[in-house]
Amino acid sequence: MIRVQREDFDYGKEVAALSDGNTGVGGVCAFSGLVREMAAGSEIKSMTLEHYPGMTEKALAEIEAEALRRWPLEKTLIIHRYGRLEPGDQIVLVAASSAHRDAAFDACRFLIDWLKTKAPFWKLEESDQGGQWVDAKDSDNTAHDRWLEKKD
Amino acid sequence: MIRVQREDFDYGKEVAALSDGNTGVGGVCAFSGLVREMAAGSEIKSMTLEHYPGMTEKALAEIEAEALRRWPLEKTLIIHRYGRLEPGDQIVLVAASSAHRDAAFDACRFLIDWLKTKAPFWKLEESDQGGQWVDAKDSDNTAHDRWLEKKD
Amino acid sequence: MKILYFSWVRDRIGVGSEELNPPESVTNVEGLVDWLKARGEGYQKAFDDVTIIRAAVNQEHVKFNHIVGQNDEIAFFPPVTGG
Amino acid sequence: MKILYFSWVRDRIGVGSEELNPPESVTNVEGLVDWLKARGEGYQKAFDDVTIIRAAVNQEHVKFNHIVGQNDEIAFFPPVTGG
Repeated sequence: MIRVQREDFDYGKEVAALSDGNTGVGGVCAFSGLVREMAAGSEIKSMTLEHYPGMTEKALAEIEAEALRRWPLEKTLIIHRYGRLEPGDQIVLVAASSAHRDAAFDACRFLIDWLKTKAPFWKLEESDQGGQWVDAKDSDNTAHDRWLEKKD
Repeated sequence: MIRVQREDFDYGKEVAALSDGNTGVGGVCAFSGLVREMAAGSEIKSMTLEHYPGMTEKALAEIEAEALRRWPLEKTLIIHRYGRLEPGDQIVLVAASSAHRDAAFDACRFLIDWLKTKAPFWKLEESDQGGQWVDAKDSDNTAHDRWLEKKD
Repeated sequence: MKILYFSWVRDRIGVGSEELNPPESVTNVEGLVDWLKARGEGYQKAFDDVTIIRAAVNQEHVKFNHIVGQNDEIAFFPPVTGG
Repeated sequence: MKILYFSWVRDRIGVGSEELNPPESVTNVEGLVDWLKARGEGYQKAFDDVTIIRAAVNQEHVKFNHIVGQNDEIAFFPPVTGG
């Protein structure tokens, strides 16, 4: 399931839904991203997430479909927030449930790695020094590339 | 934190505690293991987890300490239940919070991988065919070994 | 042609989206960027370094040689940073 | 010497723990296993295939050549399967 929303989410309830009533689930892996107070040495007052409505949903749905194609999963979940957030606020939740723990772990990491380089979000951090758009990280591209399938 | 207990646990509340009030946390990775209904082709009525009181706590504390030594983490958590469980019940929860997502993911997976081969638990599955002790899996040893540090 | 701008690309151009009718000589993303840069200083600043500009056509990531037509929705933005 | 048995090792021996005083010739885990096997059929069945028996001395995993003494707590069990 994919959700793009301004509102906060209930982490425990959302993750529980990945196994509830499904006794074929042996493991659930979840990752949540939060707004940090310090970034590049300065104290962040807020982080505003901008996104591209329509394309975001499309990109997340494609990433989810790819995870379901690659691993034997029961359920997957991506929730991504947009709008103005403060330090400590939840930004994103990705999760995967499976009969097997390796599949749950790999799929969960894949979801967040690809989301970071494919979903159209941009972050504006506000500190005492004013607003600053966050640059994409090279390490995110490296993380993305580790899931590229080798071509024959 | 380490907990070995008969009682169930509140997944959402436990994982929230890994970031609550700590705005240095950028990501939390959590893995929960549940009792599956089918195992080796037969339907499981219950799974009874036996453990070695004293040694279990010691083993889990050592694994947690090793994770904290290897990765820059904010907090870690291992909760492991024992006693009689039914399909769908939660068995174990491991989680790690960090400024960085790679550290959170790696530490979380390390915790569950080493727990499986080092913590003294044994599982008795009950089906229509009676009780059956679950054999350790070779794949668990492989998962354990991927975290061995290379010696010079 | 609907054109969208996000993040600092929008900040520099000053609008989030606009309807434009580039000439027929504009056939791909690269040509569209060149045509936009001629429209004013904001566009010039936004597209000054195209190595840090990404494009989407009809909500799919594309390369700059991707063909564009009158009915397409085209977006320009810096590398994405979700999660 | 306190000796503990878990899982099917306990099932076969019939008790979960016992206090025993092996002779001084028993100096390590391997020697203790040999001495236990002579105590009866349950022990013999439990330790029939030592490749699938693991041991802990004072709550630490050890190999079979690990030294044991009168004041040690020794446990025998199949490979663990937590998680």
